[in-house]
Amino acid sequence: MSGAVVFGMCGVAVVGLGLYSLITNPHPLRKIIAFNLVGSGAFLIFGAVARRSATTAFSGDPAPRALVITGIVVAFSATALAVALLLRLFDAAGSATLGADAQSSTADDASGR
Amino acid sequence: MRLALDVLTIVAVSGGAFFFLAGTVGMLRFPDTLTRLHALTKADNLGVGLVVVGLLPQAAGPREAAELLCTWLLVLLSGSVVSQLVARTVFATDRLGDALARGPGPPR
Amino acid sequence: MTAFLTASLGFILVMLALGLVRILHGPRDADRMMAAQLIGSAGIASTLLLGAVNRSPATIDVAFTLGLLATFASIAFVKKGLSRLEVEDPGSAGDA
Amino acid sequence: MSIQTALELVLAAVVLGLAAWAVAARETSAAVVGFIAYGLLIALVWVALGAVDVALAEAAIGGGLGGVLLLSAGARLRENEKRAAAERPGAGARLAAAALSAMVAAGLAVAVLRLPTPAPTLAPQAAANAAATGMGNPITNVLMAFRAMDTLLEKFVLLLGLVGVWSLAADRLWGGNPGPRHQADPLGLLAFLARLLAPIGVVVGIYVVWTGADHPGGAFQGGTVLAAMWLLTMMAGLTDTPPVSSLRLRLVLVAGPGVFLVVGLAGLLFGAAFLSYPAAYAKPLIVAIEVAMTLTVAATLTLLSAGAPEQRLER
Repeated sequence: MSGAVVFGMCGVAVVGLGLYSLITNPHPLRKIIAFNLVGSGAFLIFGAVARRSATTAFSGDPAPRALVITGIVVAFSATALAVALLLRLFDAAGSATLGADAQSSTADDASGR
Repeated sequence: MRLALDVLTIVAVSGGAFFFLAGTVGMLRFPDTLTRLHALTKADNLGVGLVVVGLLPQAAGPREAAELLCTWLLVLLSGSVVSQLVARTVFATDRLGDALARGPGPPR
Repeated sequence: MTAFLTASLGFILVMLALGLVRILHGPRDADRMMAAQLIGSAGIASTLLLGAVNRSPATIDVAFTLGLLATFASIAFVKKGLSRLEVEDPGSAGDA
Repeated sequence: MSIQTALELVLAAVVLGLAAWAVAARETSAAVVGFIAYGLLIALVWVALGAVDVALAEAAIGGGLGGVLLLSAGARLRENEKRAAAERPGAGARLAAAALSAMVAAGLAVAVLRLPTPAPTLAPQAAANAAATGMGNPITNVLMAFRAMDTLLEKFVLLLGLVGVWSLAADRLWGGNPGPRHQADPLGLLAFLARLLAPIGVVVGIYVVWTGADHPGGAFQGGTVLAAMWLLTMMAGLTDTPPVSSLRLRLVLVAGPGVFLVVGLAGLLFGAAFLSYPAAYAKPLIVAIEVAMTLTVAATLTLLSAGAPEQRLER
C-alpha cells in the first residue's frame, strides 16, 4: 500500500462526507464548506493519480498537479461568490435559508443573541 | 563531529516532541481557557523552536538553515501576538459575562 | 537519522491527532481556535520534519508559508470576537 | 507495513477526522474552525504526496484566506443558525443521502483502486520540453506554456467571480469600498503585528514567485501570500479597500489576463499559434506574464475575500 492509495482513499472518503453534508445540512454556509470538502477530496484523488507515476527521476506527473493549482484558485473564487450571495440574501431577507418558507420570517433581532 | 551534530539533532528534536506532548496534554487537561492558552504557547514557541534547532545540523546549506530559523521567528512573532489577542478577547468576554450575570441596575 | 526523524514525525502527528479532541469539546470558540492553532504549529513542525526525511529543501517554503499564515484565522477570530463585544458595549461604540 | 505507511495512515485519519467534524459539528462556528484546521493539514498531505507546489497553494488559500472568509461570514450569519436548523431534513432523507454518498464514494474508490498499473505520465515529456521555456519547474511550465490556455481562462474565471461579488452591492453603495471598514486601535497589538508581518510577507510572496521558475512556487502561490498580507493590514485598520470605481485598481485587476492575452495574440500574429512563445524570448515573456498575474491574483483574491461594496463612495 503506497501513499497514493492511502491518500486517494482519503480523498474518496472526503468526497463522500462532503456530498452527504451538501445534501443534508440545512445551513447554507455549511453547504459551502461541504462544497469545498468535495472539491478538496477530488483534488486529493488527482494528487494520488499524479503520485502513482512517481519514479526516482520524477516526483510525479506535473499535469494533474497544475490542474489542481488552477482548481484551488477557481474553487476559492466560487466560494467567495457563494459567501457574498449568502450575505446579501441575509441582509435583504433577514434570514438566509434555502427552504420554501424562507420569506415568512420576521426581524426579531430585538430579543438579542 | 558528525556524531556530535547527530546527537544534537536527537536531543533537540526529542525536546521539541516533548513540548508538543506537554502542550497537547495541557490543552486537553487544563481546566479553563487561559491555562490552556498557556499550554498552547509552549508548543508554539519551544516545540517548533527545538525541532528547528534539531534540524539545523541536517540542513543542506546556509540558505536552508536561514530559512529554518526564519520559520521559527515567524511562528514566535505571530504566535505570541495572537495569543495576547486571544487572551484579551477571553478576558473581555468574561467581564461581559459577569456584567450580564449581575443584571441591570447599579453595582452593589 | 532518517528513522529517528520519521519516528519523531509520527509522534508529533499523534499529538496533533489528540489535539482534535479539544476542537471537538470546545467548550468555547476560543478553545477550538486555540486547538486549531496548536494543530497549525504541529503541522509546521511536521512539515519541517517531513522535508528533512524526504530531503526536499523546497518543503521548508511550505512550512514558512504556513508559519506566515497559520495565525491568520486566529486574527480573524479575534477581530470578530472583539467587534461583537463592541456592539454590545455601548460605551466603546465609536464612529471614525 | 512500513513506518512510512503507518505515518500516512495516521495523517489520513487526522484529515478524515477533521473533515467529519466539519460535517457533523452542530454549531457552524465549530465546523468552520474544523475546516480551517483541515485546510492547514491538507498542505501536509500534499507534501507527503510529493507535490510541494500544490502544498504551497493549499497552505496559502486553505490556511489563510479561506479561513478568514468563512469565519467572518459565520460571525455575520450567527442569527441564522436556529432558523436553518429548523429545516433539517428527516431521518429518511438523511439515510437516502447517506446511501447516495456512500455509493458515489464506493464508485470513486473502485476507480482509484483500478487505475492502470503502469501509470500513464506526462512527466518525461514535460522534462524533455523544459528547454523550450528555460524554466526548471515542470508545474510552472505546464501552467505557463504547455497548458497556458487553462491558466488564461482561469484568470477570466477569477475576474468573473469578482464581477459577480461586486454586482451584489446595493445601488446606493455602488462604487464604494468593498467590505466593512475595520476598526482597530492604530497603536494596538494587531496594528503592531500587521506593521511587522506585512513587509516580511511581501518579501516572502515575491520570493515564492521568483523561486517558482525552477523550484516549487509561482504566481498563484506568491499572489495569494501578497493578498493575505493586504488583508492583514485591512483587518488591523491600517488601510481600507480601494473603491471599486478606482481606475488604478481596475487596471491592476485586468493586468494579468491583459498581458497574457496580448502575448497570446502576438503569438498568433508572429508565431505558430495562439499563446505560442518565440523560442528566444520564451522566458522573459513568461516572467512578464507571471509578474502581471501575481499583481492581479493578489488584488483579486483580496477583494474577493473583502466582499461586495458596503461603504458609500466619499467624494
